[in-house]
Formats: sequence, structure tokens, C-alpha cells
Amino acid sequence: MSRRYSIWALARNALSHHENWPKAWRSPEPKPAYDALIIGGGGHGLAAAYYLAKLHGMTNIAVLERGWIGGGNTGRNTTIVRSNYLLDENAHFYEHSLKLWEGLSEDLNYNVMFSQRKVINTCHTLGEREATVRRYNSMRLRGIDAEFLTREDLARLEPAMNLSQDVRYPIVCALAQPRGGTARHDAVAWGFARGADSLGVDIIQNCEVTGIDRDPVSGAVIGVQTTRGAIKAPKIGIAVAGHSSQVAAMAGVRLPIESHLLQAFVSEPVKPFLNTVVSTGAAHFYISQTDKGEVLLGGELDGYNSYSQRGSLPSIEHVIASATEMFPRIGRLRFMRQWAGVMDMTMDGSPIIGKLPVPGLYMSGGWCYGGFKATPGSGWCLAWTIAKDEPHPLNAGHTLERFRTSHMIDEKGAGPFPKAH
Amino acid sequence: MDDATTARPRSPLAELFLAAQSAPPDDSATVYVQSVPFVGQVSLRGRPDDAAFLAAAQDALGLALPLTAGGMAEGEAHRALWLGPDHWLIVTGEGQGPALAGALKDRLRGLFAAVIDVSGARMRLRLGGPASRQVLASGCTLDLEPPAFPAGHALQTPVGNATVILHCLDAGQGEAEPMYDLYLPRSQALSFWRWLEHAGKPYGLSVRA
Amino acid sequence: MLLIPCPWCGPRDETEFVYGEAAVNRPSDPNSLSNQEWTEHLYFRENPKGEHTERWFHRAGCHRWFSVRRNTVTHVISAAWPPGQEPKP
Amino acid sequence: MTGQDAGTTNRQVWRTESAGHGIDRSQPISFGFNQFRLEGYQGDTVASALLANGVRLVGRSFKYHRPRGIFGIGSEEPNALLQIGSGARREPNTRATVQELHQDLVAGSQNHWPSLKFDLGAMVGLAGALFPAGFYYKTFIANPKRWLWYEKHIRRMAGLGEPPADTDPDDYAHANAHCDLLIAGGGPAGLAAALAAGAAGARVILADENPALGGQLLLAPQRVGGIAGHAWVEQAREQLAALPNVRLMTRTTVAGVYDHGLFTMVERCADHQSEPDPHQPRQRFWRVRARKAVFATGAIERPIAFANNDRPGVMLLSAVRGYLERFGVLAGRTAVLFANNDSVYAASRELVAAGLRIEAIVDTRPGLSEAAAAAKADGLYVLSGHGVTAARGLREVHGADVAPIDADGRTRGAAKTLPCDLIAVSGGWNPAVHLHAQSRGRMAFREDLAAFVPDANGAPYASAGAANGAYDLAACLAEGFAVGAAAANALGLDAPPPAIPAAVGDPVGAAPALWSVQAPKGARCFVDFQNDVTTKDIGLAHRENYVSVEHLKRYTTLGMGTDQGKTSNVAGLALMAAKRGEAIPAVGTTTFRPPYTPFTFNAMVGGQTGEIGHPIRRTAAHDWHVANGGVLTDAAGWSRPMYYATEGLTPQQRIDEEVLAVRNAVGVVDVSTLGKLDIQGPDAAKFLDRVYTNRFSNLKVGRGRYGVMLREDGRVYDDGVTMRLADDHFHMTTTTNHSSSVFQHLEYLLQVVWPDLRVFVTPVTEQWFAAAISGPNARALLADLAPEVDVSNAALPMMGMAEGRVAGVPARIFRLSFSGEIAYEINVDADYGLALWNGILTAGGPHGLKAYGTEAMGTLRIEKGHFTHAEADGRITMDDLGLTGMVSAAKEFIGRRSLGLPDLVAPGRKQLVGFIAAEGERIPVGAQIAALDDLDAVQDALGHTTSQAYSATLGRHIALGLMKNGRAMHGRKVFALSPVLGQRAAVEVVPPCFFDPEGGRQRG
Ligand SMILES: Cc1cc2nc3c(=O)[nH]c(=O)nc-3n(C[C@H](O)[C@H](O)[C@H](O)COP(=O)(O)OP(=O)(O)OC[C@H]3O[C@@H](n4cnc5c(N)ncnc54)[C@H](O)[C@@H]3O)c2cc1C
Ligand SMILES: NC(=O)c1ccc[n+]([C@@H]2O[C@H](COP(=O)([O-])OP(=O)(O)OC[C@H]3O[C@@H](n4cnc5c(N)ncnc54)[C@H](O)[C@@H]3O)[C@@H](O)[C@H]2O)c1
Ligand SMILES: Cc1cc2nc3c(=O)[nH]c(=O)nc-3n(C[C@H](O)[C@H](O)[C@H](O)COP(=O)(O)O)c2cc1C
Ligand SMILES: [Zn+2]
Repeated sequence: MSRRYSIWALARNALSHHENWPKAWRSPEPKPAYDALIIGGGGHGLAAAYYLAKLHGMTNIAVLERGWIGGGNTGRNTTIVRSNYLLDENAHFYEHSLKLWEGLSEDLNYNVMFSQRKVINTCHTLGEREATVRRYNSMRLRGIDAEFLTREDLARLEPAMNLSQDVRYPIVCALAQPRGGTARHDAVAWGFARGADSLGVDIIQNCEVTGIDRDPVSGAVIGVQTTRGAIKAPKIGIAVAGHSSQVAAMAGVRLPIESHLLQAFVSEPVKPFLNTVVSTGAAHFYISQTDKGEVLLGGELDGYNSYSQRGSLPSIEHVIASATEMFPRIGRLRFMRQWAGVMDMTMDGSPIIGKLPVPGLYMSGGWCYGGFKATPGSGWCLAWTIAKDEPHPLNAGHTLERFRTSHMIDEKGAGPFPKAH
Repeated sequence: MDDATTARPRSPLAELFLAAQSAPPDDSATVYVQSVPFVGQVSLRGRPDDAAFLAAAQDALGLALPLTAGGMAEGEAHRALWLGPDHWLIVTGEGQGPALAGALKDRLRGLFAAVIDVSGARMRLRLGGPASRQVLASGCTLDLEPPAFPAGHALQTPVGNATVILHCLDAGQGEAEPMYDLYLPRSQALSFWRWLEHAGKPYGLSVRA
Repeated sequence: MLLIPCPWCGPRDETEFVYGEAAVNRPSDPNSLSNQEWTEHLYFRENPKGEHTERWFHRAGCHRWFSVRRNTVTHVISAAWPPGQEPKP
Repeated sequence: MTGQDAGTTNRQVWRTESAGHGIDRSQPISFGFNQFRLEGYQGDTVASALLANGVRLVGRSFKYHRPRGIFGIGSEEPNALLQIGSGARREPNTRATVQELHQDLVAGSQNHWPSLKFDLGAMVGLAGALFPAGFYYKTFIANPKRWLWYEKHIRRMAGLGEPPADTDPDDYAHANAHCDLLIAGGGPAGLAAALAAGAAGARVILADENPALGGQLLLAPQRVGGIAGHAWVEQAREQLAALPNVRLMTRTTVAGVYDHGLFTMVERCADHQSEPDPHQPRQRFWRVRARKAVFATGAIERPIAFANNDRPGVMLLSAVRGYLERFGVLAGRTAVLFANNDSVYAASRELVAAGLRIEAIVDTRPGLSEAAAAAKADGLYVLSGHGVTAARGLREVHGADVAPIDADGRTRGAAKTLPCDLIAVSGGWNPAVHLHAQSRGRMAFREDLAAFVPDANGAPYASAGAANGAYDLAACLAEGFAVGAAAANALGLDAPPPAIPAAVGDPVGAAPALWSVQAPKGARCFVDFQNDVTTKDIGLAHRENYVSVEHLKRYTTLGMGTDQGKTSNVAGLALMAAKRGEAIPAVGTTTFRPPYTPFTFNAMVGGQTGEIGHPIRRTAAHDWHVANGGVLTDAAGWSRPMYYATEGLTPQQRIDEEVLAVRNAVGVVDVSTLGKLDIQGPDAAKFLDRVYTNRFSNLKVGRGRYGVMLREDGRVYDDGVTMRLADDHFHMTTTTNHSSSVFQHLEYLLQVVWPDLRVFVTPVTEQWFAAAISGPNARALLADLAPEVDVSNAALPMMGMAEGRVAGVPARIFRLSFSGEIAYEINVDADYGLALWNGILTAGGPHGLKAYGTEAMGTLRIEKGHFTHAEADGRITMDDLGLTGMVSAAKEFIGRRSLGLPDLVAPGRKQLVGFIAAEGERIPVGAQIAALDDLDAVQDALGHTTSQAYSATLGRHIALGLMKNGRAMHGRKVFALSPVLGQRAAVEVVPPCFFDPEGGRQRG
């Protein structure tokens, strides 16, 4: 039976009680050696493997995942996809990523439910309006879609929004990226995994990398130690998000990264009443409603280094207080589950995608809260960099070396304080 | 026009307490607030390991500065509240801030110390009644029950939506009702009042002039 | 929600504090450092998974900065001490 | 008989004559369900009342829209989710089993169209074969435009209930508490723990989510201390209530376990009332810091899956029992009891006694246990080694197919159909380990119970009773007393030896692992009722390699519903373990997360919205601003007037007036919001030298200086004027935005970096009210206001200061200027702020004084080219701002080391410039600067504007901005574009100061 997914395949399989579906990806034993290894089976690692195989012909490669694929931040984010960045390096990179998203379901033959339902940024003071308009104007000059929304527009788009001027932070206006939206987070990991697997990539779960082996003379990487034995490879890409510091340290590399806690939570599911993704700078939260009906909310970092992956109270209390003010109707919905992810926060809030100062070692990390939207772009750029041993122009600015020259890609201007980005 | 007598101080909650003057007392209330306006307040800084400073301060104030968190010392004319290891709030009579600051400055001249009249920086609100502790606790993460927060204890902590200095006058054991002084940042007094109104609603909150 | 033992005030709720950052010490003579060394100080961090020494500021209390040793996985705090002193459990 | 037919008039046909100690038959309550008016009693839940009225079909399922009834009796309920209330009080997805009945309660079923009985959505169910787990991932694979269209329709099908129609009218509250011991659960184990610790004098909080204490003792007839279980509960309650150190809380769920002994609880204060008392909160959110905790949360009975096991009329056995015991309701007329353990035999006796006809007891275990033999001897039809393979019926059960099965649930013979309207199932129990797991406790698997129990090793808190795997009543009590006493002892208290009462509970035998009975091909056996996850879905997930329990969960959505899998998770992972050929513990559990049961967002908000949640800071003159037309804005938490509105003038006209008043006469502005720090000590000057780029140690007493601080990375951080009051005493101002962060920064430097410096920094922002008067007439006005002060240019020059009475108020007068005019900042004790302000206004009339707001202030500073945080956006250096002259080369200061880093001296950085619009053109806000005058072109930006204004002084629109190599661009004609607003302007690049660049006016 064909491995392709479609409504027809589904109908055919229904006749056989769905007993003939093949594995979405295999679970092979690791081989002793590969041409390249990707550490980290999140969206980024899987995407890198997929593009390496598909675009660069490197199919004798493996993704090594400590736990289950997609169980890191890929599986715990608020799924917002957008490309509304101010600074050059970021704007071009994220726009490239957004374009990849637009073809992703078809490319992977896996519905990642990429829903371009519009991402709205509300503004609550004139100063905020000015800064946001500036950012969206910069997008338009770069050819990226962006629009201004009046309060009347908002009333039409989000009838549940409180547009009264009688609240603590009344809404002045909003800006939006119509092509922004959400995607089904798990499907992204699974779709890339299935795609990569079908091109011959080995996806190896429950395989934690515990060491990186280097040639004593050249210093170049030669392989890794894992909980499932040693594996050799001349090229290694790291895509482990919150664990970037630990894995890079295995090769003696220090990073300008701290790991912080970011939380999200969902309400019980209800019938759809939120249509877009809304985020706000003033009150620091973002909200959308999933296709299953839960209201999905996230906010700021908890503010101290943490690997706990466990939710706490103060930050979600703020989020929910602000969110009920903007969307009073959610107040009587119920809080159903909270969780957290370990964010790889860099000193300037922008990622590092490129070569590390060890021959054969590459990384994509430092995604801060923005890495889900970057998934295809990050994988694409990491794959390019690994295959060609040099960065693509899209990620040429996102080097580790920029921290040596103080070339900060600092969207917020917050300075070298990871928790502030 | 530049007659000193025309310039009158004004409390940030002036309106509220003026209104209370004309309203009949509410007997069903189990919490009350009372304004104790314009108390003189002086910020005093000095190092706790500086014996000369401590002695001079004691001499000037007629009380020994408390040296641990939560500490409060009461003299004839003033109170000293511990704010930090090198920081005290000296509370004195209405309108007496500048005079006390002057006297302290004189007495501490030549020592490493800082004296600032901060009478306008915080307003004092007195909160009392049988439910007063519950109302405070609804917005305060400290343990306010007597062994942990006895009468005479004072410290700075967030209550509701403001960071206040909280001073327990009476822990309300036995027959007595609990009573607290709160020193509120002036600019936030009205917002704090709105919080207090909400927190006190289930208990009945009344204003005493 | 953390309960942070301020060396002066005792345990207080996390919300009373401001998190500073990892307890890195400012080099006493920055001008003697190479760019490499200075940017190392500015931007690069150990980021341990486990015991972490960091600084907190008691914003809503005694206005003191102090050091805390906290496990970044379990959040268990094993020590807190004033600047310039030795860790006290 | 279907409930809907019976319900039109109240007959409570399924209420028994006697049993039901939880209801008060003397207090009937009338309530609505869909279009029916029904009656129940005080003490009922909606579920017990519906059952009493014979109503079985209460909702439709999430995905397949299958008819669903009431399954459980507590917060574990996966099925009976109703919409309670209407309009703004409408609350979707409320468990009928938890919601207490009150007069005129309105309940409605959800997730169907057009009606509960005839739901077109059920077509999905009929075509169910097309909708296996993960079906969306395999279909509608399309470009995003088409997906958006599909999605719109798909979304409508999901989501269960409707969100409330409007803002919640009810009030909510917060509470904080501290205790020695928090006990979650008030069943026998929890009560025993409270008795032990309470007697020892520990501060105890005991919370139970039910309206009454007692747990399972209320739901099955058991005996404690020689009396009925519920009577013993009442005794224990009275004993505990008499202890001042014990707080008993019912209707209170322990929802979450957090770090360092923090627990959250949600108290439902008014959900059992028709409408909350207007002064009381509907719900209260508790944060409890506890030194110790005991989880006595009981165990949750688990079902065994069989075909169509989701039909209304299939229920948990303990629930059926509980409805009888507590509410006097029989959940059916003729039942098949289906179990793998002995609790079924005790239950059968009670049910028979109450008049239920038991068609058969189907016991999966081969052979007869003692209890089974006894039941058989009593004449009950016991089928051992059998299983129910399928439920018959559509909208409710009307039969059970029963067949012999083996230990794995495979059928071993033909099925026969037994007529019945109730199938009560018990597959054993799972300890409610949720709170233990939330606290990072590990889990151990007990083979005898086929269940996960808390692993006491390394666990931060104790578990007791059924939550700990102790199902026997006597063991529950003993464990409760033991952990209560142990907690008290650990706290240094003396716990008296407990008097453990004798107890007679149910016989508890082992419940062998049996999760599902083999079903005919094509039939559906539900594991997760709420999310419609069947055994086949689990098989499919396995087949497709979603074999990790976490993948299983996410691929099938098992356990992701509002019940978070309370009755389904363990079965789901056990079935996956079987497929994988591994032991259950090897497969593991998914992660338990807060909350234990969902609670309203508004409970967590606790009314802390608006100004209560985000306080507003007001200056002493606030009321004047409001009374005089001030249009307010938020500035770092402060409320400030942007301008003073006047009838007949547009805002811009009004701002122009304010600006021109300053340029031509005099204006006054409230500048109290600036951060102010008092800096004293012998090393104060030295300290400022290290903090600012320029020098302060050589500043004369009585004079001020403007300073800029950098971040350690060399970027501009904050700026302001600092006055030297005495040799060792300075008054520093910071920007409004950074006032608290600058204070922290300075304290950091003093306490951590340079502890040897003898300096005290004290925040005094709150102490000072400050008004700035500026304009050519400012000096004359000040002379009127402060006759004792010599205000001449010689005595009070630019950056000078004086002390004296202003408008009768003792004041510090600083002469400094943001507007470029002669200006004085008058600082007074904030209590006298309004007096000063009024004094200025009164005296100002003859001088042409006008009050101005932040907009005019902004315009004035843009005309002068002063930067604010709009320009110094955190990426900008002193050189970018053209302020290299302020950077002392001769001293060390924070940020200096970074100034030489390559990026800070790289060519092509953006530099501060001015833009002046062509006559009649208007510079849009937030504009990009570009070479082409085309709003739609893709082009490189040359820079951007940072702030702009109409300058009434110049009669032109002007802006400040940052431009690549800006200082070399003066004179260039470029365009300021705002594509999103559809606005543009031709502008010329000019130096950033537009007015009086030599500064003669302010010095004059
Ligand atoms: C609450 C929250 C909300 C967010 N919201 C958004 C959003 O709305 N939009 C957005 O764009 N981004 C968002 N993000 C960020 C986004 O989720 C991440 O940046 C992105 O998913 C990172 O993907 P990844 O593949 O790099 O990392 P991950 O998905 O975390 O994958 C890394 C993998 O590496 C594995 N690993 C770690 N160490 C090892 C080792 N030694 N050996 C082998 N494997 C290892 C981990 O187990 C993990 O599976 C959010 C994040 C969180 C936590
Ligand atoms: N026959 C059997 O096989 C069997 C099996 C298990 C239990 N039981 C019986 O159940 C009883 C067990 O006693 P127990 O005290 O351990 O449990 P219990 O079930 O009697 O009491 C637990 C209580 O905790 C409450 N609760 C659960 N989670 C909560 C939370 N997060 N917050 C607040 N309240 C919460 C429940 O609503 C319940 O009232 C005994 O009577 C025992 O005989 C019998
Ligand atoms: C976009 C999104 C939607 C989610 N929706 C649900 C949901 O409907 N029900 C649920 O129980 N959990 C939901 N979760 C949370 C997951 O159950 C889980 O908590 C999260 O993936 C983190 O994993 P962990 O809690 O196992 O650590 C959702 C998570 C995400 C990222
Ligand atoms: Zn402290």
C-alpha cells in the first residue's frame, strides 16, 4: 500500500479497519557510523535532517533524540508562526521560514494544519503604536505583508475583544500580519520525521548524546557517545534548544545562552469564538484558540534560569488577569492544564545558526520564544550549513562570533540580559 | 499670595476621608480604615556595624535602632521601623518631619549617615477590626498570624497592589481586635484603596474619618 | 513559586524579588582584558543544569542584593548569602 | 424508558423510598434541563437529580457526537458535561456530577445540532471509520488557503460547550494561608490524619472538593467505630471543628502543587447557590504555603472497555452504589454488574435491597471467590470467567452481551444477550496520585492492584489511604492516623497515640489487570470517553509507531480532555504496553500537571483586573489635570496628561497652543514622574564618576550637570540631570521608565561591585512633587512666586539651584531646561504638590501661563533634538547620538570597556539626525526613510524616524530619526514612508536640533 496520505488512502484503509497503515517512521537500531548526525529530535533537528536528505542528498544520516521526538519545546509551544521582525537578519530569515511553511503540508504530504488566520499585535499607548507601526512599516519595505487595524477592524475580526476605553490598558489600534497564524505543533515534528524517514534518515529515539568525540590532532568532531553506544560521524549538528549549553559543552564550546522557563496553558475546549492570534506588548500575553477548541495562552518567561519544565504561578497569573481583561468572555472558562518549556535564551534574543569553533560541529539554537515559527527555516539553513560547511546568506549574520564583536541582533534593545528578551 | 498659611498639605485620599466625615458609621463592618495623615517621616541610613552612628542615632531619637528584620522600636516621640540592614524609617508627629530631619542631621554630622525627610513619600492608613488580618492576608504572602507576625512587628512587603510598610499594632489575641498601620507609596494610594475596597467587600469595610 | 531566603528578611515569596543573573563577578580592571576576555564576561555563561549561583535583589523588602545557590532542575535552594561572604546553607 | 419522555413532569421515578443520607427530602428544588422542568432535593447534584428523574441521555461526545450519559459520581466524570446557567453566567463543560443542585438552576446538554436526540453531528460517528486517530494529519493536505477553508468548518464541530455570552458578572477573591500541614482529601484517611495532627496542635488545613467531608464513606455503607460511616464522619468533623488550629474546607479542590511548599486551592463559595450574595465571591483562589502535606485523595474506579461501552446506562459500579447510598437514586431498573474484584458483591446486596433487579454478576475472574460464592448462594446469577463484550442499545442501554473470556479479555465462547438498562462496571481502582506526581514524586507499580501508587522514596509529601494503594478501610484509617502523627512529630509537636476506630469496609481483593474485552471487528470500545479514543485508536497509534505513551497521548488525544484522563490514562497506557509486549511500568505514565480538576480563569484572576491589578500612579496634581481637561496616558505606570483638551480646538491645535505658550510666554508641566534618587556619602562623587560617562566630581556645590549612563555593553541606558546639594550629597533624576531599574543597578554596584564605596542611595521619587515652568516669562513668574529667592541670572544661572519658598511652600528650585527656554524645576514635598501647582497657576495668569502636557513637552524636546528612549532604543551608542563629547577619556565608568568593541566602532552605524518635512507635508508616525517615493516598492530602508511632531514654532512637521551614516547625510532629500498607514512625506535630512542650536534662549 502506498505510503502517501490522502482522503482516498484514508477511505481505502477504512475498509481494512485501518490495519494496514505503515509506520510513520521506522525505529531502527543505530548504525555504527553515519555521514552526519543531528542531535535533537525536535522540529529543528528533524527539519534539518529532512532538508539534508532532500536538498543536499545526504541520506546516510541520523537524528538522535534523548526521549521521544517532538517532546521538547516543539511539543509545548503556543504554535504562533509569523515573520514580523524589525532587524534585517531576522526579517529575512523568518520570512524565508514563513514561505517554507506555506508549502510544508504538501511538501511533507502531512497536514501540519498551518492556519494563516492572521497574527494581531494590539497597541495600548501612542508610544506603542508608533514603535509597532515602525516595525510593520519596515516589513512592508522588505515586501512582507503587514496591515494596520483600527478598532473598528478589530471589532469585526475579534468580536469577543473588549474595545472599551474604560479598561486599564485600552486598545488604541493594532497591527497585523495576515499571513501569520498557527500550526499543529506535534504534526510538524511527526511530518518532518516521516518525511526524513522516507528519504532514508534514521530517527533514533531514547538515545541521549552524552559526549562528543574529537580528533586529538585536528580537534574536529569524529562522533558521539550516546546511551545507545558510540556513533561515528564527521559532521554533527546540534539542535537541542534548552540543552544547547550542555551539548555544546561536550565539545568544549561555551555559549552566550541561558535556559529559562516559559509557560503556556489551555482552557477547556469550547466552541470557536476567537478567530485570529492576538498578542499584546503592554500586557505581555498571546492568545489563540486551537482547532479542538481550547483557548491557548502564553506570556513572559518566569525570569530565572531553569530546566524544570514545570509551570509556576506568578507569570500565568499575570497572563490570565490581562487576558480576561481583553477577552472578558474567557473569564468563566476553566483552566485545564499548564506546562512549561526550557527556552534557549541568547544574550541578544536572536538565534545562533551556523558553524561552531570546532571543525565539523554546527548548531541551531538560541531560539528564545520564537523558534517554532523558525522550524522549517532553521532546518533548511542548518542543513545548508552542514552540507556546504558554510552558512547560507540567510543565516550568515546569526553566528556565534557576533558575540565577540558585540554585533547584537537585539530586536528589543534589552541588552545582554537573556530574561529580558 | 506667598503667605505660608495658604499652603496646605493634601492627602492623596483626602476626598475619601472627607466623605467619611459626613457618613453615618457602619456598624456591620468588620474592617475599618482610618487615615492618620501627614505623619512626619524621616529616612535614616547608616551602617549597623558603625557604633558611633548607632549611639548618635539613639541619642538623637531616644530609642535604640532595631537591627533585625521586622524590628520596631518605640521612644517617647518617635518610632523607628527597620527597612533594611542600613535603613530605618523614623515616624514622628504630624508635620514634624523636617524638624526631626534637621535635628538628626545635626547630630549625625561627620558620621557616615544619610537623613532625608520623606514625610510626603508615604501616607499612613490604619486598618483594624476583627477581619482586618484576613483582608490583608488576601493580598499578602507573609504569614500574618501572631507567632509569625506579632504586635510590634513591622516590615516592608507587597500587600495587594502596592509595596507597603506593614506595622502590626495589635495582633488581636484574646478579646482584642487586630490593628495595623500601613505606609503606602503616595502615588499609589488611590489604587491601593481600590484594591482594599475589593478585598474588604466580603467582610464589610468602613471608613473612619 | 519560589520561596527565597533573603539573608536579612528570611524566606519571602518570589514575587518580592528581582532576579539579577548568574553570579558572575565584574572584572576589577576591564581595560586589562582582551576583547575575547571581555566579551566572554559580557555574554558567555555556564548555564548549568543543576547547581547554579545567582543573584537576587529584594525589591519589595530590604533592597539588598544577595547570592543564592539554587538547583535549576529541582529549584531547591541550598544556600543564600550576602555579597562578599561565604555561602551559608 | 428514556428520560426525555419521563421528564416533562417531575416524578423522580428513580428515587428510592428511603436511602440517601445526603439529601433533604423536605426541601424540593425545581430546575431546568434542556426544555424540561424537573425536580430534585436539596443535597442533590445535577447528576443525581437527573438520574432521579430517569434522565440518562445528557450529552454528545466530542468527536463522534455519540449519545452519552452519566458515568461517574465525582470530578472523574468524563461524559456528563453540561452547560450551566445562561447569558453571561453560562458555564460550559460543567460536570453534572459535581455541580450541586440549586433552585432554578438551568442545565443544558451541549455539542449537538439541532437537538440532543437528533444530532446531525452524529453523521461523523456513522462515518467514523473515516475518522481514526490522526485523521487530520492524513487529509486536507493542501495549500494554506484551502486549509483555512476546511478548518473553518472543522472547527465548528469541535469544542463542546459555548463560551459565556458576555463579561462574567460575578466576583472572585484571592486568599493566602500558611499551615503546618495541608491535607488534600477528607475521606477516612484524610480525616484520620487531621485528627492526629490536629490533636498535636499542628496548624492544619484539610480540604475536600466535595460539599461534605467523608469521601467514600458517604458513598457506600461502611461502619467505623461501631456506627455508620457517615455518622462517624460527622463525629470526626465536630471534633475537628472544635480545634482552633484546624481549618476544614469543603467545596475546595487542591488544584496544584508548586515549588517550596506552595499549593493552590479553589474554593467554590457560591456555585451551590442560585446567585452569589452580592458581597461574597463566587469562588476564592487560595495560595497555601504548607510545611508538610498529606495526599489522601482516594482512588478512582476504572472501567473495563467493551463494545459500545459509552452508551448511557453504562456506569462505574461505585457511582451506581454512591447514587443509591447518598442520594437515594437507583441508576436503573435491571442491571448487569461487571467486575474483576469483590466490591461488586457488597454492592449487589445494597442494590438488590433497594429494589434493583440484577440480571447477572459478570465476574472476569475464573472460579468463585468467597464473596462470589456467598452471592451465588443468595440466589444471584454469577457468571465467573465471563466478560461483557458489548452493550446493546443506541441512546441508552437495553442489553449486555456476555461471553466467557480468558485472562486477557479474549472471548472464549459465544456471547448471549442479557436484557438490562444498566451496566455497572468495576475494573479495579487507580490511586489518585495526581498531587503526588505534581510534587515530583515518583511512581511505583503494584502488580497486585495493577495500579501505579506513590513511591515514598524521595517523595516530598506523604500519601495515605486509597491514594497510597491502601484500599481497605481499616488500613486507610490507620495510615491516616500514622501520617498525621508523623507530620506533627516531624514539626516538633507531640502527637498523642491515636485511637484508631474499628472499621468494617468492603472486602478488597486483588483486581487483576484487565483493561478491555475483545470486541467484534468494527465495534468501538471506548477508553477515553471524552475525547472518543477507542482501543482501535490505540492499536493504530501502535501500528504507525506512535508508541511512546506521550506520542500515544498526542496522536489520539487520550487523556487530554477536561477530565485529563482520570478514568482512562492507565488503561490507555496498559493497552499500549500490551501491544508493545512490555510491562506497564516500562511504558510509564504521561506527566500529571496542574490543575487536578479544571477551575475558572476568573478564580485565578480573583478580581485583580483594571486598576486593582495594575495600579495607577498619580501625582499630587492629578485631580487638577483631570478637572482641567487633561487627556491621560500611561507612562511606566503613571497617569500623565498628554494635553489639556479645550472645547472647540482639535488636539493638535491645543498642543500647538501649549507649545507656543512655552516659546512665547511661559508654560508649566508636571514632571513628578521622573525618577529621583538621593545619593549621599563621602564617596558619592566618585561613585557618580563611575556611573556616568562624564565627570561629576568636579561639579560645584549648588550646580547640576546632565549625565548619561551606559550599560556594561556600551549602549546608552539612561540619562538625567544630577544636582550637587553638598560635597557629599547629590539629587539624581532618572527617566520615568527606568527609575526603579536604575536604583537596582546602583545598589548592585554599591553592594556587589564596589562595597568599599561609602554611599547611600535612597529612592525619593514619591517624596517630591515637581513642576517645571519654562518660557521667556518663567523668571518673572518665579520672581512673583518666590519673593525670598534671588532669581537673577547671576544668582540662579542655567544648571544652578536655590532653596526657598515657592507659593509659600518650601522648595528646591533647579534651573534646567528640556524645552530650550529659561526653565525652573520646582520640587516640593508631595503633600504640598497641589498647593504649589495651584499657586503657580494663580500667579501665572498675568505672565500668559498655560499648563502643558507630555505631547507639547515632546514637541519642544524634538525641536531641541533631545533624545529619549525612542531614540536610545537599547542599540544606540553615545557616538550614534553625537554625544562623544560627553564621554570622558580620562576616567573609568560602566560601559567604557565595550566602547571599543568592533561593532560599536564599525562604519555605517545609524546616527541621530533630524528630518524636516517639505512645506505642508506631514511626517507619518513610525516612518521608514527611503530613497524612492513609493509606498509599495520593496526597497532598502536608509533609516527610520523615532519621534515626530508638528512644530508650531517652525510651522513644519519635523522628526528625529536614525539613519545609516546620518551625519554625512545632512541636506539629503529623502522620503518618510508609512506603507501600513498609506502615508508619506518628502523630508530633508538635517542636524537633530531644529531650534536655537546655540542654546542662547535657555541661558538667557
Ligand atoms: C511555552 C512556549 C511557548 C512558545 N511559543 C512559541 C510560539 O508561539 N511561536 C514560536 O515560534 N515559538 C514558540 N516557542 C519556542 C519554540 O517552541 C521553540 O523555539 C522550538 O520549538 C524549538 O524547537 P527545537 O527543535 O529547537 O527544540 P526542541 O523541540 O526542544 O527539541 C530539542 C530536542 O533535543 C533533545 N535533546 C536535548 N538534549 C539532548 C541530548 N543530549 N541528546 C539527544 N537529544 C537531546 C530534546 O529531548 C528535544 O526533543 C515557545 C516555547 C515555549 C516553551
Ligand atoms: N472496595 C474497594 O476495593 C475500594 C478501593 C478503593 C477505596 N475504597 C474505599 O475508599 C475509601 C478510601 O478512603 P480515603 O480516605 O483514602 O479516600 P476517599 O476516596 O474516601 O476520600 C478522598 C477524598 O478526597 C477528595 N479529593 C480527591 N482529590 C482531591 C483534591 N485534589 N482536592 C480536594 N479533595 C480531593 C475526594 O473528593 C474524596 O472526598 C475507603 O472507604 C475504602 O474502603 C474501597
Ligand atoms: C498547542 C497545544 C495545545 C494543547 N492542548 C492540550 C489539550 O487540549 N489538552 C491537554 O491535556 N493538554 C494540551 N496541551 C498540553 C500537553 O498536554 C502537554 O502538557 C504539553 O505538550 C507539555 O508536555 P508535558 O506536560 O507532558 O510536559 C497542549 C499543548 C500545546 C502545545
Ligand atoms: Zn530582604
